[in-house]
Amino acid sequence: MSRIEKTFKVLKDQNRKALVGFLMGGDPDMEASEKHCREALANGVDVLELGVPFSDPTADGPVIQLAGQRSLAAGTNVAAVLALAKRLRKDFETPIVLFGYVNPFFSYGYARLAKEAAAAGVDAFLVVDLPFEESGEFRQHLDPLGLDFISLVAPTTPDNRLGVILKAARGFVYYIMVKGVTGARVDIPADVAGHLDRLKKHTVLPVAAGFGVSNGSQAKDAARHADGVVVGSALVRAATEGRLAALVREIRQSLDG
Amino acid sequence: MSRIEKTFKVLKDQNRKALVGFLMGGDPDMEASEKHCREALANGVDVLELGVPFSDPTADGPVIQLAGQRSLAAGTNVAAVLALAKRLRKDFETPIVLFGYVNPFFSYGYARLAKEAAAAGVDAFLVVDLPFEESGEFRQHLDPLGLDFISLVAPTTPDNRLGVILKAARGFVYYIMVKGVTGARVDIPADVAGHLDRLKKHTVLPVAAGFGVSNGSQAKDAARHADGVVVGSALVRAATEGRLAALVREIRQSLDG
Amino acid sequence: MKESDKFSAVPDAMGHFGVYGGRYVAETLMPALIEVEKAYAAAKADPAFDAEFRSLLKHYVGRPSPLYFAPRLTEAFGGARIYLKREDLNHTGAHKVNNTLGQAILARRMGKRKLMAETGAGQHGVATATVAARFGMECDVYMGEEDIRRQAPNVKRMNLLGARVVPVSSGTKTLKDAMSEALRAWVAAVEDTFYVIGTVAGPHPYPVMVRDFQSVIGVEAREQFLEQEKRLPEMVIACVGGGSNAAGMFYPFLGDATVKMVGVEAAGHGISTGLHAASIEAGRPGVLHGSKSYVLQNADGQVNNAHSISAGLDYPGIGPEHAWWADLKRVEYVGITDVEAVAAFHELALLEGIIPALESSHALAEARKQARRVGKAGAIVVCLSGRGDKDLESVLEYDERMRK
Amino acid sequence: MKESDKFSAVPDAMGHFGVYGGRYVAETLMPALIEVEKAYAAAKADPAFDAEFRSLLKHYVGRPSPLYFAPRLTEAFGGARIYLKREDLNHTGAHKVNNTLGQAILARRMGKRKLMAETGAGQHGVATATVAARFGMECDVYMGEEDIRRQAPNVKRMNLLGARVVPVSSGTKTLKDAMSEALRAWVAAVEDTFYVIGTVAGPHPYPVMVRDFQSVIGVEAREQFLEQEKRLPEMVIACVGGGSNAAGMFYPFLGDATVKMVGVEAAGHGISTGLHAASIEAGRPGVLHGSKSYVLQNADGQVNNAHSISAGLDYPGIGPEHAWWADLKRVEYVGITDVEAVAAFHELALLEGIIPALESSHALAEARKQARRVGKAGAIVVCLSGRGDKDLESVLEYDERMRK
Ligand SMILES: Cc1ncc(COP(=O)(O)O)c(C=O)c1O
Ligand SMILES: Cc1ncc(COP(=O)(O)O)c(C=O)c1O
Repeated sequence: MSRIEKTFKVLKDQNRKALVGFLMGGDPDMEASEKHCREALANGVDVLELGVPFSDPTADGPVIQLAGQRSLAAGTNVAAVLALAKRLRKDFETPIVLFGYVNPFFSYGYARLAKEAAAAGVDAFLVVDLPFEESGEFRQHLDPLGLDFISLVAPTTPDNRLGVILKAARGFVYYIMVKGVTGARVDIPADVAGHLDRLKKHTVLPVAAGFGVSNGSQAKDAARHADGVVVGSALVRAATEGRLAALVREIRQSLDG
Repeated sequence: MSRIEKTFKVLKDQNRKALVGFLMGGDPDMEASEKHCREALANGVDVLELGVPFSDPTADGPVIQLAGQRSLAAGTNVAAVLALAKRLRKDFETPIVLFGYVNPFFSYGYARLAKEAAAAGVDAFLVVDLPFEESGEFRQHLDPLGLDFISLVAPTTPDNRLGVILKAARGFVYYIMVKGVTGARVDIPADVAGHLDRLKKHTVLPVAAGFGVSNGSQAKDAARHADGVVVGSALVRAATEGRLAALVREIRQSLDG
Repeated sequence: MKESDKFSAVPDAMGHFGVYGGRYVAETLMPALIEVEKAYAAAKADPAFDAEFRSLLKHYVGRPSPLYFAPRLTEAFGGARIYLKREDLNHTGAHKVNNTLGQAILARRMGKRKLMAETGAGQHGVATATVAARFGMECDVYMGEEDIRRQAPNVKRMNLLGARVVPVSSGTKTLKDAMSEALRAWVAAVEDTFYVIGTVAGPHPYPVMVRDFQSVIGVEAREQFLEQEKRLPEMVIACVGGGSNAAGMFYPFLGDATVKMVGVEAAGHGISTGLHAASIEAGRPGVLHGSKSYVLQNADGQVNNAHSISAGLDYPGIGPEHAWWADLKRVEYVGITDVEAVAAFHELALLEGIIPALESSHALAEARKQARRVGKAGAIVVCLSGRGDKDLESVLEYDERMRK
Repeated sequence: MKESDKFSAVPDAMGHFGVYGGRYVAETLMPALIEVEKAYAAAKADPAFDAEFRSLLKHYVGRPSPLYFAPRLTEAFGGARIYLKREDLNHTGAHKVNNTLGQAILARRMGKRKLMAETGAGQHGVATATVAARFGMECDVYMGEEDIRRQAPNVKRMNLLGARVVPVSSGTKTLKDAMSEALRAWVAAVEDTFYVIGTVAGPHPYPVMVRDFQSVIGVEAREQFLEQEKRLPEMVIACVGGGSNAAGMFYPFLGDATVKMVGVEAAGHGISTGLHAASIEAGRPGVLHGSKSYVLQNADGQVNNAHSISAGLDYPGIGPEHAWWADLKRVEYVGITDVEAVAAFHELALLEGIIPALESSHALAEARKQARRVGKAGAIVVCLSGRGDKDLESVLEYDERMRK
């Protein structure tokens, strides 16, 4: 059983929701970034999404854009994030998902990337701009090594498409709650429940809902119909402001409470 | 015999050349202008060309343009110049030619203009932008009153055209020595003699050569093949600088010497 | 004489349209004008001249310009169907080039190696500099110092095209003075230089020659309208500065008695304020820049300064043929104010995605007024004489001032 | 498979040109892209769509644009006869409007009430704002703050046309970032908004759709050349930013094996300096803004900033079909530096009286190099993709700097 499967299974057995936390690898530099990751992992993040920075993050809002820019300015690249994952893996069994845009991965070479990621203890990849139709080549390199390719589903995804995407899904499914870029929002959209129910008809995999969750009460709200929530921009901002551990604990408690 | 005829006849009998002097009527105001005219007449001008200012003097160089602007700014119009001519006529028998552009004359009305000009003691009109072809209507009003319409001839005027223009000429003929606008120039063009000889074949009228004469030696040069010279911009400038009488005397002496 | 013959019987041999027109210039220029007249008559009779002119109009200028039915403008005006004759799509952005091209070909035939022109907004200057470059001729453009300041981009264009822009500092330092200065300069350079006049004004043969070169506008518009609507329009409207786009548009329709024609002068701040450029409405016959026509002038026959937000209409005279058409009442001449023109400018941009020249906006504003009168069953053809890129600054500044 | 069939067999159903193209976007946008793809396929099959597109190209845009034989340029280049395809004469002054018009008609068919676009120099923004006004649609144009400063006149034009210019402050604040921001904004507005992409880049179906809309350039040029010279040209040259004017020009000639084709990228200060925009010459395959193609990027796959004096070429990517043509060697891609382009800019203005866009000047500079190689017996067709009024300032500033 993979780390991701195990994590969701354990949580399910405990009737708890997963907290999927995003942090940008190398933001603002590698040392601080590693500290933040360890803080997040130590305080209750169940799955770590570790961002690989990209110069043109077309699906990200200002908070993650700036995190990526800081990281790039500090010289971060794919190899450096792999190394970070490897160091984290030494001390944590938490699943690690590398999160990014396709070009740095493509540029690194899928074959080499898959091999080194597996060796570093990475569990999965989530590539924002690699939709199902274009993901075949990358998956071919991931599958044999037991690395999951996380599928994204949006409120705009129609039923027929859901079926196709979810049939090939691995690990867990990432449900994008809002039509928009990443970034903290005030309200969880009203239609989330309906979409999640619709989604559940097509998959037995756990579903994590994300985009726009910024605090404990929102997390609880979003998690109601899902198996977990993803918190990204809010964690990144909290890390910048030195209150990462506190926020992770707050969300954790809210989810568990 | 008209004043113009008489003037040229007397000069010819004396083997002297005519000095045709131009001053802008009303420049810089009517009082000063009258003083300048009297100075010019008293010091040896044989024919006075009295300028009627126009807003758009397309054949004049900067000196006469500015003179016209000063005159207009002082409120000069056709009636005022006629009145000036009338005052001058009281004390001088010198021929007076009203010199200007057609629009102020046309606007004044040719019939009224001719009548009042004759009454004021004006002898002729020289209208820069009223070439032979367009002059018929104006002439119809001038002829019965014995007012001459002075014809202009240019170095560009071809022979066949010379014939037509000069057949209708009255008083004297104004030969424009240069291709260009009014204004003092350094040299008298080399081809003047040839053009004047050509011209003489078509007319028995006296010929005055003008455009570009600014001092005594140039005047003498220009007058060699003509019956007189026209001096305009140089007089206007001299008037501005308080040396009008001196310049008129210099030219007079040079012409007579 | 048939109605239509009346209009082709003018001008007479001396360039007179009734009492208007003619040749009021210094004798030094007369032979040059006669030379241009003869050369033009010969060119007109020479199929090779026409062939070259047509070919360059097609391949260089981009003619025919479209006759565009403007559905959203029509709807907004609430009456007649509005068609726009798209001179804005010509090379250099206005109708001016039709004429400069014709004159440049003629100048080359005459063996001249240099062109000169006057310009106000710079449109005619650019169009002349353009054809001078095309034919490898030198080019001097006379432009008032005030206009050089106001129309800096067009000065840059002329320089890039290799022309020399000669600053004119006399008088009000605008178009009227630039034309006066150009006439002065021509006197001195008359032997090797062809003076390219930019509108249907000036001494004979310019008014008739420019009208002929610009007639391609009306000839095309008439054919295109017939093709699109299978009949003739009820009305044709064009703005009138010197009157070249209007003359080119109207001339081919003169014989069509059912077609009403309206020439639109710039009424500036309003006729009553004296700050306008409405020569026919508020001027009287006089002589300016070589021909007799309606002129804005004071009681003494001194020419007044014109005023219009549109630099291309900001001229105190008008072509003599227009004066004649006005007296015959074949064409009606009306005034449109700055305010009305600017409103029409915005309206066309917002409704049809076409930014018109401020000059052309005067014609559009008049079309708005006429649309209901003509009615939904009818159609109005408006000459969109140029594009408005040159006018962005003027309009934005104007809007800014109005807001205050 | 015949040579010519090879080129019409792409893209595949997923928008792939060989290994290039495709659809690399967030899942949220995938359904919208599929919707556009289906709507476009339906429109393509509908004669009414084609009829409306053709009619507006003719009456609104002013097509066909002329194919102009440039005699003085030909003489100066000393070799092949040079023909210019005059996209500069189109409404709004460049080829961009061919495409925005097509997309706007499609958007209206799809019931969208709002258009959005990215822009660099502002040409595509103006062309989109224009058609939005024409169809009464709202319009947001995303533009980098740096470009808003540099291209102020185009910002004014867009505002006058009723569009909202949205400043983009991320990254280098130029075109690349404007496009990223536009994609972000589209994610949030995807249901009522049609994203009008300005070149043959972006996710499927944009590259093929934009190429189809722009193909009118090559179709006309081919016909016009056949009519004028009774044969095909030896060479066709076009500049390549994203590659839309080039794709439109080349596509109809692909099957003509004797016609050599050259795409001209901006070599900026020179390839070796790293300050350029030559994606094919100096980039490698990668994914940017939704499709796979040649991309300027560092060793880590981070996209580099492009550099060119010409804002319209200043983009680190290129359309995927070009990448494919380059690999197949059907089209040769070369670089022209800022210096060479500016020289060609001046040369065309001075010799032919046409002020070209700086983008198009790159193609002209390449034509100068190729003219002798092709030889006097041959002919080169150059796509003059736009007019240079927008570039006066840039060129004069550049000249000023060079003089120092
Ligand atoms: C676009 C445009 N329309 C009209 C005019 C007015 O000239 P005309 O009355 O000779 O057509 C001008 C003059 O510059 C112009 O640029
Ligand atoms: C005149 C002109 N030519 C060329 C281009 C480059 O675009 P593309 O390569 O898509 O034709 C632009 C872009 O703005 C342009 O304005």
